[in-house]
Amino acid sequence: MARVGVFVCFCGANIADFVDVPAVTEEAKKIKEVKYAIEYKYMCSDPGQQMIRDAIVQHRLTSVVVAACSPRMHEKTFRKALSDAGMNPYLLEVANIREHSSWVHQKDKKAATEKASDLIRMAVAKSIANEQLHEISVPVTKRALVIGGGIAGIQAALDIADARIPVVLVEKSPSIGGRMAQLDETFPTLDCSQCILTPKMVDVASHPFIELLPYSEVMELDGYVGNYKAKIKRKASYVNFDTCTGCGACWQKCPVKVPNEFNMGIDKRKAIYSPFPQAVPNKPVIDAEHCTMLLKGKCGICAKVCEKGSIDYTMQDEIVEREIGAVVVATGYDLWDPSPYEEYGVGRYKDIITSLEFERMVSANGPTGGVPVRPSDGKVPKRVVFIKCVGSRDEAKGIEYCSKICCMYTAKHAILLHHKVHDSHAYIFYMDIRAAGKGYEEFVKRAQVETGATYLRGRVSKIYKKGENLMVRGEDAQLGQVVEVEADLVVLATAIYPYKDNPDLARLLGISYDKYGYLSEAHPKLRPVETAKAGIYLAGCTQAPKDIPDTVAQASAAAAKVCGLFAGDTLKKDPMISTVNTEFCTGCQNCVTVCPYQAIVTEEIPLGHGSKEMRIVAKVNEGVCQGCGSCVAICRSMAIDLAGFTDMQIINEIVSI
Amino acid sequence: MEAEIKEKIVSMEKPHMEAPPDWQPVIMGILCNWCSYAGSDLTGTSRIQYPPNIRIIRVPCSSRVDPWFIIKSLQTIADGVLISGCHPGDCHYISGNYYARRRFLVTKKLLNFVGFHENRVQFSWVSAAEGAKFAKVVTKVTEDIRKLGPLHLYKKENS
Amino acid sequence: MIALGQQIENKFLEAVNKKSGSNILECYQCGKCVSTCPVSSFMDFPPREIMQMVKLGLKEETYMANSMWFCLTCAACSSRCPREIDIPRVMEAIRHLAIEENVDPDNPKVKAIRKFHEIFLDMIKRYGRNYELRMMAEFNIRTRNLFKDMHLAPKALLKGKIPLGHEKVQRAKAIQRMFKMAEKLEKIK
Amino acid sequence: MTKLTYFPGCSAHGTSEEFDSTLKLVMKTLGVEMEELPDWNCCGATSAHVMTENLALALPLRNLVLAERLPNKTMGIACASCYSRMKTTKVEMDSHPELAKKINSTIVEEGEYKGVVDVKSMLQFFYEDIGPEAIAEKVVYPLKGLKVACYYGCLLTRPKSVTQFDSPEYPISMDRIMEALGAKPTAFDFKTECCGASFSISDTEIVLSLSGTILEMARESGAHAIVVACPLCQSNLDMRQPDIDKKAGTKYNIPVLYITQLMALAFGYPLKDLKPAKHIIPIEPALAHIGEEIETPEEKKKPRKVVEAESEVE
Amino acid sequence: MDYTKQIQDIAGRLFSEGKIDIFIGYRNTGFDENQVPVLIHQYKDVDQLLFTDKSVFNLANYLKYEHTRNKRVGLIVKGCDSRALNLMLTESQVKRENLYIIGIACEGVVNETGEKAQNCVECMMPDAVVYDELLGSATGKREYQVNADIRELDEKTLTDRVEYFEEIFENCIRCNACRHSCPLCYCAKCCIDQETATLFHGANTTSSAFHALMTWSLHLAGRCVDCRNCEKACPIHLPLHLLHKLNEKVIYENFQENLAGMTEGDRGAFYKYSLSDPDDFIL
Repeated sequence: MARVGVFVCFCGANIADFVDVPAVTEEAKKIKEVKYAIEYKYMCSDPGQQMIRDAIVQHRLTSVVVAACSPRMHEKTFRKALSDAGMNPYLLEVANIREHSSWVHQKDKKAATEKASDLIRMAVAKSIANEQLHEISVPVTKRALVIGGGIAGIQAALDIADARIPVVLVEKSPSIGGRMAQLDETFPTLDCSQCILTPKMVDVASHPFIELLPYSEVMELDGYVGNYKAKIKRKASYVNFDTCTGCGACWQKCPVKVPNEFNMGIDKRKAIYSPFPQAVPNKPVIDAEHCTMLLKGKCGICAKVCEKGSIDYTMQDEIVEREIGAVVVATGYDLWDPSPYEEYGVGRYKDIITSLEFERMVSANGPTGGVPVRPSDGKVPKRVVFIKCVGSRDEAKGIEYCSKICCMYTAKHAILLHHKVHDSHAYIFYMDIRAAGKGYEEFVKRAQVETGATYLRGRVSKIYKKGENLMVRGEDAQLGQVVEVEADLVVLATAIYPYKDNPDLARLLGISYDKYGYLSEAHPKLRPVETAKAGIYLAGCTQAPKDIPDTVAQASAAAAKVCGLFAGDTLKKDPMISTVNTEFCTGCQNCVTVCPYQAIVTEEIPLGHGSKEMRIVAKVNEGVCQGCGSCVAICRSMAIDLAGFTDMQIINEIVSI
Repeated sequence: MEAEIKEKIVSMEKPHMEAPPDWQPVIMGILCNWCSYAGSDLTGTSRIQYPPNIRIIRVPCSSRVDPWFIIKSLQTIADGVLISGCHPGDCHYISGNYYARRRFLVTKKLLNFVGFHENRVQFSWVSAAEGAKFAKVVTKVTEDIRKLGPLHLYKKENS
Repeated sequence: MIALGQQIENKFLEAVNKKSGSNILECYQCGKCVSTCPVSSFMDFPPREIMQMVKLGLKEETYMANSMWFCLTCAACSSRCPREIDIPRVMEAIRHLAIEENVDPDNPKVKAIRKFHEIFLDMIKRYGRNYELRMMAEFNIRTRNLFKDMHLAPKALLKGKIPLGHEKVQRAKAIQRMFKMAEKLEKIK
Repeated sequence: MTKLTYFPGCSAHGTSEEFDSTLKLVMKTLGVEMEELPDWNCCGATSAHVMTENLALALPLRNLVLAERLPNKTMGIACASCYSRMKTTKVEMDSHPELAKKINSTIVEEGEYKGVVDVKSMLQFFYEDIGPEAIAEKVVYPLKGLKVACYYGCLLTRPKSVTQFDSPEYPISMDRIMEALGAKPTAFDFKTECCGASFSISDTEIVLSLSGTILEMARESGAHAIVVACPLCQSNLDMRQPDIDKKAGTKYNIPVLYITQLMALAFGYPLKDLKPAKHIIPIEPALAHIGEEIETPEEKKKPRKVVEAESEVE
Repeated sequence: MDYTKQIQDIAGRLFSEGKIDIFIGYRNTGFDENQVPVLIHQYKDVDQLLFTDKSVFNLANYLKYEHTRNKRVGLIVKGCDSRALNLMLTESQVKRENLYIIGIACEGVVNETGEKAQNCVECMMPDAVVYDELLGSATGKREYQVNADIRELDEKTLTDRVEYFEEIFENCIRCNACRHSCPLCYCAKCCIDQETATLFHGANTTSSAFHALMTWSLHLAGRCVDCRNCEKACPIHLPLHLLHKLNEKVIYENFQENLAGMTEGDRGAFYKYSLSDPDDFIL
């Protein structure tokens, strides 16, 4: 016979003002199984918990119902009180009479009291069917996978590795470095991007705890927190990295020219190439889409000039498997394609370029040697118009959000333009100047005052060609006049857009993403680096637009999360998971189909007691099951049940009132 | 016009059954833990008021809801059932609410076919942030069911 | 100086929003419409400023502006507006509200434009179709500017640009009934 | 044989008779049978929607209802203004049945609007229903050597939500048709800027300024002539050109031709069928360029920026 | 439609070649025109077999019982029966290699009054979809038809429907013949016999009948093949197909799913989802 104890909380005045707590307690006492019921001012306080502990012992309770605030609030607290009294903590049920009664029915005390009584009745009924459950512990593989080798991935990998945890860093392109490697100088201090980034890149390559897998992609991720198994495709590079010295003879002699992605297509690279001089690893790869040897079997020059014989045209993609415990996703961003801006003549005029193209031009190692030039005729531009919010904050043609970094990098571009071309002038069309950050406003001031950049508040409405130059028309809203600038070059501060393969990656990892393709954090404020899937973390622009300081901060935060996850030898897991009653299981495997975590497998058991014939039944992997109950609801023979939310418990609740 | 509609609604199911004067509908609410239950908690913390007729059961996910919880509720005390889960795409368990959505539609249509007014069983997506929406949904469902009157169909005899 | 703060309820904004089907509160004053608008330099207040005035509820000031009368309905602004506000319809809404409330700003250009439209509609009402020569002549007579564009007339006539006859709709009665009914509908709201 | 309901509009029967007549020639060649909408009325542009809400919809609606009496599925409209009003009305009626009912009540005796007839501008009809390829097939006298600035005006492509046709900023349909005729469309940035036609009588100052810019940019693009598909645009740019010249001290001398005039010419109709006498700016000098070799365009030079993904081998 | 000769030949061949242990077919009742299923264990009994338009029962049902488990079985399936068999294969209830399936391109069977049965008139897939040998010529998939009774009931008012169904649930005697006759009700212990379900109902009451039939029909939603074995088994002739056909209609119209068992590996509508499923009924 069940012996239930009911503990009703006043929650100060929170409950007591709107629910007649003593009446509720009296009502609870009338329930047959309730052997003890009492109210107290603050059940969650130490004396309150002590009351529960004492009553458990004194009245030999078999389950406990606390009628107080939401179980999402204090369930853990009371469970602890139960186990302190030597009782299984899962014999607790919480009746939520605050959020679900006293706070929402403040005008009707009678109804609120009745409802509170009913909620307690339901909790009591449920608790009668509660079973003793025990926390599950799962082993952890202490190795992290970092996807993406930009500054976010580099920082996360270094931080995790510095905690002496092995890291597998997977980068899609031949070299790590990412977008930051493409930048010239960085705001707000104007330190050279290469100077601060390359030492970190070298650290990654030489770190004993980092396994760098360049030119690779994650193909599959199986398992669950602490016990993932990743399949990683190492794309064929056709170059033996072990013997290659990176001397460069091959790419100097290669006859095939391809637009250079690293320089935004401004110049060309060869079909065998290393993306940029400071690349890590500084080994070339052959671009199979363009190499004539691989396409048509003609050429073979690189193999001839390679003294080490490192070129291997027969190399194949290779799948490697790594067991890992946690993942940091840092895939970064793409630039939004501005072609919907037809009124700007994007695509029709060569002298309209994107900010990243400008960045490559003013970069010392860029295709134009650090001097901006007009793509149409190669002349050095004098009057340069920068247009901000191209794509950003534009529901009609682009995206709704603010890309966050354009205000700052456009100010930087104005300064850099002034540095590179002294007799030039920058015109900046802006809507707002968003310079919130340490040293940011000062930096914008520097652009305005030191370089004399002309800031014009208004969106540009039209660009048209007049002779050699482009006429840029917009309103100067401060002046209240339409202005027109004759420009040699127009630079569009195009919006940041998530890396295009993010949705595919998200599906592969089993995490969610928003309508643009940014990967979703578990909570926008309190869990900004976690995803909803345990053991998978986010860093950098894969989650939202960010500048370098924010990206690095988030990467370090993700690393700290990984280190925290790996702090113990095992992971503790809620025991509220599915279990199979093999007696009833028909082996139809519908549960296997619907399980979102592939937590259900099949096994063969004897057909009957001592029988030699076998039959198939379902089996739940304890470590993988997250306890959603999808399998329970679809199981027609009711062979699967969910601990903590069993059919019996829920039916008891339904029929108790 | 409105009175006409109201009359029509009330005259459905069992027109000869009248509600006792002090009758209050009972609504069984089954909420998923991660979105709707959290949302209903937020309704509380925001002190948004709604009718006290709902009795809430917590389940981990809307996909945990077996259609016969609905049938069982309607056969016992409940005059109506509200089931609420995460918005499509927001399911804490990735896809649970999509499976649930299919079952709900079929269950609703089947119940309606055998004689339950379609407002007896309602579903909603309420996120953890939609405290106000939860109150609105509960108010709507309560009012709908109040209009329909007490449920007399296939009730458990010994209740 | 314009004193603000009296209007907690911005009825004017509501009216314009309702009539235009756009939400003017979405305007974030980027000014793209102003530099797009071919006639913004002829307006007292370019579209962006009109938006702000409606937002502030400055009804009288808005009615006194000539902007909505100058709007060509060319829809260039709305096709570029990043917030997808249908600016020509906003202008139309303000114009109709001004007509409904019998506001007649003392602005010769606006008066001329209004006169033109009135003559035009009058002509359709009578004949069902329009006829440029009569239109031009009537406009000049009614605005007491008899010789405006007269230099064009002989040339145009000579070139056969403007025919001399005026076509009419056969069931002119239907058109007149339509005018009467439409006027009635206008009053019903 | 394709059949088409034809809505000429007041202008086609007035100032732009040459549009009307060449349109008929072109349609004959293309094998399209045009049936003029019986007893059509003025669509109300540009005054009705300025002054009233309901009339602005009622006037076009009568035409739409009348068009539904004919068996043809499409109504082609010559004038851009008329097209805009009719299409706007159609879109409004189709998306707001309540409103449709209300407006319909003003013309009950004409019948009930069902929304079965599609409304297209003549340009749209040429581009979508006939197609540049089919037009090119009919060309017997290619307009090689003629450089034209294609001017669409505001209302043929805008607002996009109403027209659902081509780009509101840089449309290409007319350019494609010109190419099909053998002419060379120039890179003309003011394709869709407004010419100010609705103020052609009430505020000429605005018209002179707006049309002046368009002429300037057309000349800048190197065009011999401007091509239009709207009578109001044509009359503004052509008839007002001497005034513009006088005011700004320029001498543009750019003839403004209808798309149908050039089509008729290319289809082999004699010059007199184009009614050249109706033009204030003579068209003959521009047409004299036909047959000239066009100098190698500058675009052929290798661009610095490589956009094509193709690789090249040294 | 008479394949008696062919079936006797095939069954005889299978037995003589030692390919099967049991053959499931039809034979005459012996006392009237009707037929009953028969399980044949040896060659000499094959001349009992026959197949005509009175061969109404779904023989796949006999694969769920102990005496055919892990035996090599030959059986006859019509279009609907084959779809049930397909589902049993998908749900791992039978092994394909143990079966020799004689598929029929069915022309429809008759009801008690000798007319073509309703489910055959409305049948969407008369040809067997899984077979080793097909008798008759396949006519292919047909248009989906909403069940005539459903259409009729849909037009009734709610009050009328309540009355109609109350009678049905009242008359049900909870004999469970429907369940036993259904090839897809193969659970070792049916959920409605389990403690959680039986706890609160009497054994034979309207409410328990309601609960049992509703649960049953929902467990068959997206799986029922409309063979109407249940209806033929029902001692009081309840129109049980109504519940199943309603579910089928809702699923077909809202989820654009194939009918149950049409394709191998398709588990039915409840075991998958689409992002574009109807969402407008949800607040």
